[in-house]
Amino acid sequence: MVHTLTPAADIGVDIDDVARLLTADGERIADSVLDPWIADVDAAQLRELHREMAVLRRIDAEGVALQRQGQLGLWAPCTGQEAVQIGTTRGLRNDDFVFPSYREIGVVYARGGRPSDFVLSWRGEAHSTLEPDTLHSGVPQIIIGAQTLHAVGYAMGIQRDGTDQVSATYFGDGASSQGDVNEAMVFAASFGAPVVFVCSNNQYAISEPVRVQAAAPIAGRAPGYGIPSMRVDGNDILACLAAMRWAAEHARTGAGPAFIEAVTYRMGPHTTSDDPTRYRDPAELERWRARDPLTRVEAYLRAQGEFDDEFAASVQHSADDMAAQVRAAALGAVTKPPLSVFDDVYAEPHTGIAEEIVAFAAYLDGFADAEGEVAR
Amino acid sequence: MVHTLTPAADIGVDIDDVARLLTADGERIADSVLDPWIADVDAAQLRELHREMAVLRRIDAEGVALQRQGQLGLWAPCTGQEAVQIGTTRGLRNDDFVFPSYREIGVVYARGGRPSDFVLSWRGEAHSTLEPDTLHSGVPQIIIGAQTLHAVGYAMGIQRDGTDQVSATYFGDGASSQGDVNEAMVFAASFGAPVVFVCSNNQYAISEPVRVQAAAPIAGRAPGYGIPSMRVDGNDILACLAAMRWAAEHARTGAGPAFIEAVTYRMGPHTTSDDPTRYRDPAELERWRARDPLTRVEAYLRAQGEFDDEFAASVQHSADDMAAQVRAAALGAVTKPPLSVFDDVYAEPHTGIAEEIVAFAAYLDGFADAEGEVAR
Amino acid sequence: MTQMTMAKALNEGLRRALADDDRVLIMGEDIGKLGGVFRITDGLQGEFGAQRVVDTPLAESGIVGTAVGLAYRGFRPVVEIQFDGFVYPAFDQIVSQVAKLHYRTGGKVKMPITIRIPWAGGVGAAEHHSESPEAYFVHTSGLRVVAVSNPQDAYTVLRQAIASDDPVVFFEPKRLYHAKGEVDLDAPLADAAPMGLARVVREGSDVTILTYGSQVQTALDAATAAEDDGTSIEVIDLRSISPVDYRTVTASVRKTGRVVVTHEAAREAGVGAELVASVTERCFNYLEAAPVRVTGHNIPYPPAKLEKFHLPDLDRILDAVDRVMDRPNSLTGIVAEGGVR
Amino acid sequence: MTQMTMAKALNEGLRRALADDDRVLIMGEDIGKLGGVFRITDGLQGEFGAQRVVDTPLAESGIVGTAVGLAYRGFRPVVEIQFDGFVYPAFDQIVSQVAKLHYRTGGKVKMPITIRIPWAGGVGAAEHHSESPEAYFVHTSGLRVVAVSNPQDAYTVLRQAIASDDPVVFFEPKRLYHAKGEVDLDAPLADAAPMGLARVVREGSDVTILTYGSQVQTALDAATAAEDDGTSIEVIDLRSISPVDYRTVTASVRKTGRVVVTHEAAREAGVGAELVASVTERCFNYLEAAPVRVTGHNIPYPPAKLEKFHLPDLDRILDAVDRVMDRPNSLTGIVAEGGVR
Ligand SMILES: Cc1ncc(C[n+]2csc(CCOP(=O)(O)OP(=O)(O)O)c2C)c(N)n1
Ligand SMILES: Cc1ncc(C[n+]2csc(CCOP(=O)(O)OP(=O)(O)O)c2C)c(N)n1
Ligand SMILES: [Mg+2]
Ligand SMILES: [Mg+2]
Repeated sequence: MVHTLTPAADIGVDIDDVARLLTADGERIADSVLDPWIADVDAAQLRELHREMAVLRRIDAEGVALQRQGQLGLWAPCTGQEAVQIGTTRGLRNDDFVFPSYREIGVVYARGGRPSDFVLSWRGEAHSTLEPDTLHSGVPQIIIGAQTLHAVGYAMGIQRDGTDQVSATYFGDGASSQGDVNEAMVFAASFGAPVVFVCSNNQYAISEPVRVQAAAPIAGRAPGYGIPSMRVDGNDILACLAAMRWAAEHARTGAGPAFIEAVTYRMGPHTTSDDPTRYRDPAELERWRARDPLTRVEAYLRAQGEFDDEFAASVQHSADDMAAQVRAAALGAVTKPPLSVFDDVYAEPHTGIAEEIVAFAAYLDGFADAEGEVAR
Repeated sequence: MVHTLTPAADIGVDIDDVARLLTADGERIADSVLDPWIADVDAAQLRELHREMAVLRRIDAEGVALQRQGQLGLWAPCTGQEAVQIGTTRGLRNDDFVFPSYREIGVVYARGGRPSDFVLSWRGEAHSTLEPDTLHSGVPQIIIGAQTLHAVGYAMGIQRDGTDQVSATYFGDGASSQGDVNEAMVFAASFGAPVVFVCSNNQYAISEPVRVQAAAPIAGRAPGYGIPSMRVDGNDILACLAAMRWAAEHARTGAGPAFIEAVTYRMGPHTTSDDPTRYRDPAELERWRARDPLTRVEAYLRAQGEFDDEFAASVQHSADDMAAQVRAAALGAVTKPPLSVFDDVYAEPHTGIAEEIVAFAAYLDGFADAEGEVAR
Repeated sequence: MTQMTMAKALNEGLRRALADDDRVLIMGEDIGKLGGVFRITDGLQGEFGAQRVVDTPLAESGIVGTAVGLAYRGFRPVVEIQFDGFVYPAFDQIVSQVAKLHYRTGGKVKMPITIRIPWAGGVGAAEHHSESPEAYFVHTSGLRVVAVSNPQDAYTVLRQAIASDDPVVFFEPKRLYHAKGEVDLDAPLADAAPMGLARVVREGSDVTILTYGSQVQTALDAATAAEDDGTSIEVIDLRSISPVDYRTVTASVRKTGRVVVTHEAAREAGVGAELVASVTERCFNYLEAAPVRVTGHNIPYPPAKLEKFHLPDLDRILDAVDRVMDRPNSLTGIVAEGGVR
Repeated sequence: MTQMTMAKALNEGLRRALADDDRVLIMGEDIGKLGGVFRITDGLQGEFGAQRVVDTPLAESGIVGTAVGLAYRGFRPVVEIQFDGFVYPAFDQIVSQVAKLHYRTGGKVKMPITIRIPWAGGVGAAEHHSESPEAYFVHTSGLRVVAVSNPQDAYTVLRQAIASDDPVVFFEPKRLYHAKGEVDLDAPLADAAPMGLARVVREGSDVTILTYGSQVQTALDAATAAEDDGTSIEVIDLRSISPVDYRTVTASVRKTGRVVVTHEAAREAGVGAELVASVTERCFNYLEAAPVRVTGHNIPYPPAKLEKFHLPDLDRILDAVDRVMDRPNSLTGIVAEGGVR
């Protein structure tokens, strides 16, 4: 080791200093590190990845629309981040376990989430609806960074069970500042846990540009903890898929944790409550629009003669179908009865909750309607 | 930036992969990075540094003795860590502000701490006795890592005041795992705050060897945050002094934070309550005894003809004198009266505390002795 | 006097504090260009610069911990925690450092830090965005804890909190951010009621309701409704929930002999428990009935669509009034049967 | 039955839990080779291996956060927080994750995590080593909170906590680690009193003392001393402080009509506030006097040499007994004068 260590150059807006396989124009370029990991991906597979991204984008649009129409309380758009969400998830096995944040709708979708899983929590019907055991996913996390430790703990469990699964956790550039994320790297490195860290650096934490969080590339932190890392173009689904395959394989084979920084962009507002015009230059948005994760795949496939109108129509159909299901899930939601607020506070009988239920039920009984019917 | 980053080699016990100016045998070796920073240090200065280390070691021995005799509740020995504590503190200006941990007795001493400052808190007379404004020091911190954020905040204050001071914070290898320490690096880098991080890697956090905390050199973390760092022999006072001068100058001139990992060893138990034989190999202790920070300076000075019996006697005298003062401070301590427990809970009048004082005073009055005297 | 929202009053309070004392600075997530997710700091970075209105990295322990360091250096940091549910990562710095450093240093280091927290529910928010964590801070010696219920107090008490040499946790009911009221921006701070004083916001003779924050309005609405039954309710806005102004409280309770306490936070070991215990200790012989608490249930904050079944609303307060008045109420049959409240 | 210290009983409880269920694992700082700073985990790493008795990095949020992940995978982690004052860095993971995940997932993810905390003062320790943070957890819905007072409970309740599918914060009074008592290591867990049940540790007819942890012994000592004055005191060891066994509590209070609550933690919004409020709500018509709290002052824990003036000792409990018995007591003149408790 050289005893004097100096930081890598400031990244600031150096969004091109990344590993990449598909350029913004859809040109397939070589990368000796990444190439081997996607050697098997043929046009058919790439088309399906494109379809998933298109469906995800449509879910996102539908979420925004439903929120605007008052059907959802809030929505955290993921448009622009389809490649990292779909690409990395597809780099995992189904029995690997993911710990996403609120914005990883695409991760939940790619794991098999139901339409209701996308909307019921944002509608305020339930904190979470997804089935962790079926999807092999933790609940999307709102406490910034907290889920990274859960992923490490889960990976420690995998080690103890002796299986060859891995866990993967998703978090943002803003999250990289939280103590929990750094503790997660410490624990992961200390125990050599099979966990993959995926930092979706979408350039913003609400209004704060990434330079408030990081004076050097976020991917550069992991090696300091003993964790190999890669910085990839987060709008390039091939690069994202390859990076996850590399990272998952690293973890799966007992070599310990790995870290991916996916450089991407949040094309929409932070949430539907946010007004990005207060802090973002429209020109920046335009620059990123030119780096769209979907168009570059389409361009590449078209150039290969692998993307025709029939396929486009089929994608359109998938997206429309999903949108209809998402809408139906939102509109068809049935709010739970009042006493359900006491459900699942504890897993075992609890004298305190039992008393509260008795008391609140009696209280609700006082509101019987003309027919003596009581909603509780 | 290379997009695939790999960790530096495992340090494990690689305690020799450090920058060094004085070998364990007292040989002065060259280091092109460090040399310029101590070009002015002549034999006379080095003798004084030796004296301070010797006095510190004596304070430490006295602390242990006083604890054994029941005069102190606890003591956290620093023997073995004299070079990093004295050397780095002497690399600061007096008006720089330090934020030490509980083990940095030498930092408090070198800042001008009074004998009572070393013992009264361990005796349980007060949580802290030192004068932050005079010593330019925060209270020695027991919550692992918390003080690193205070140092960064203080440095942010320096920036706002436009002075050329710096702040410096001390913490251990164990502390490097705490989220706070990592958040401190994030904030420091983000704001370019003039703060120096000093990690005294004494190989243990109580019983846990450093490899539980770190799978790679701790100094290697800082660059990932955009902070330059240096890994030095923490038992070499010249290297420690030089490193701090480098780091402080870096911070002072507006270049932002800097990080020093000082590789050293805790020769004693974690505290007087600890039994290191349960987890430490005696042979390891012996290996480190051969790297003593004092003997190497003495050997070097003797070889130069700059350390004679007269000087040795004078050092002995300084140490004896300090030990006597420390002992006197402990034995002469006067425990505060009962009602003092309410002092300084708030800086301004507080109706709740006022009521409590009335009530507790009345209660204490019930214990009047035969002469009607009441202790409160 | 100007008519303005609580959000605007807070903004004016911060502006004034920044203008009056150059050791005051504001820190938090998104408080600069964006002006905060609730726009409480709107325009302040433009006016006072990025050195005094500081967008911080996304790390609450870091925000509070660096505020401690700034206080060490003589600054008076005002910290914004973006939402109530995000204060927990800073809990260690608040409890072990902010609350204790003045004590630990024998008074040599002051911690004049104000921690602003957009607070509590009723706005249909997502998970972790509707928490009522005030009891944690009330239980923490060394802190002062206040909660505001109207624009004038928002403006004045915020300035008092910032001017205080003690750390103050300052709760802002987000439900009331857009509620308007008269604010006198120019009244001298010295003339204002001290931060620790409670206020009788409605006089009454039968029942005393003790509350704070957004529940003050709910209590007032209940009092108005109860008037129709001929029940006269006194409503006290505690304003300071640590310390509590027991002079005002006990005077009222000795008059009415009946007490209802209401807050959104869970009941168990909440602020209401302290109020009931203290009132009972101080006024036992004046009490005609056991004080009753109307609070959130002892559950994690429920999903938005169900929050109305969690929040102590007007009807639940009236039911509690019936209980302290020994009238038929929802628990009439049940209390007789067994141990249930 | 074997005579052993509480430390040993806890060690045996952990050993038994590890042996009985291979999904149980223990994590914490220095719990492996060292056996913990209090030796509670002594020998366990040697016996069960480093995969099940895990020395973790020095980061409490990390410890609890990884325990959450392990629980996601079906493990039952037992976490050791080295000292009470070091639980705060883990507060967010405890409050927002451990306590809420079962609720947030609609019961799909269980959090059978036991958080062991060496607890409270009286041992002359340094700063931050004598905290009584139990009220924070009692106020947090979704957690269960227990405190043990003797070796047998230490052994049994710890095993019950680990076996519970709910998260349990488990307080161990460090002052009693070396106190000995009889422990039946072989009694079937199924036969033991449920974890939530309180125990009447001494019967009496004049005053009920409600307490838990190390204060149980202090209360018993006070009861013995009071006997000399002819005062008969019933002492209840709550064992579970959330939920509280109000059946046992109210039965006693209805008998005695007078209540003293004692704990080491600060009074304001402490567990005692909840107990006084609940007892008043449930037993108002049986109360002869206002319940009295005997607690630590509302101050940060003082320096070791002064802790005896902070801790609620036998004399302070007896003074409180005098208060609830309406006998002359330390506040006699003062209460009359003004609002002071
Ligand atoms: C502990 C915590 N602090 C603050 C917030 C409020 N908050 C929600 S999202 C967000 C920004 C997150 O940025 P980033 O990690 O980059 O993820 P992104 O939203 O860009 O996907 C903030 C500050 C929170 N949810 N949790
Ligand atoms: C937040 C917190 N957790 C745990 C402890 C208990 N503790 C005191 S010292 C220590 C080890 C510290 O190791 P290190 O940082 O290497 O410093 P050293 O003692 O070696 O100087 C631990 C775990 C603490 N004081 N604070
Ligand atoms: Mg982001
Ligand atoms: Mg160490």
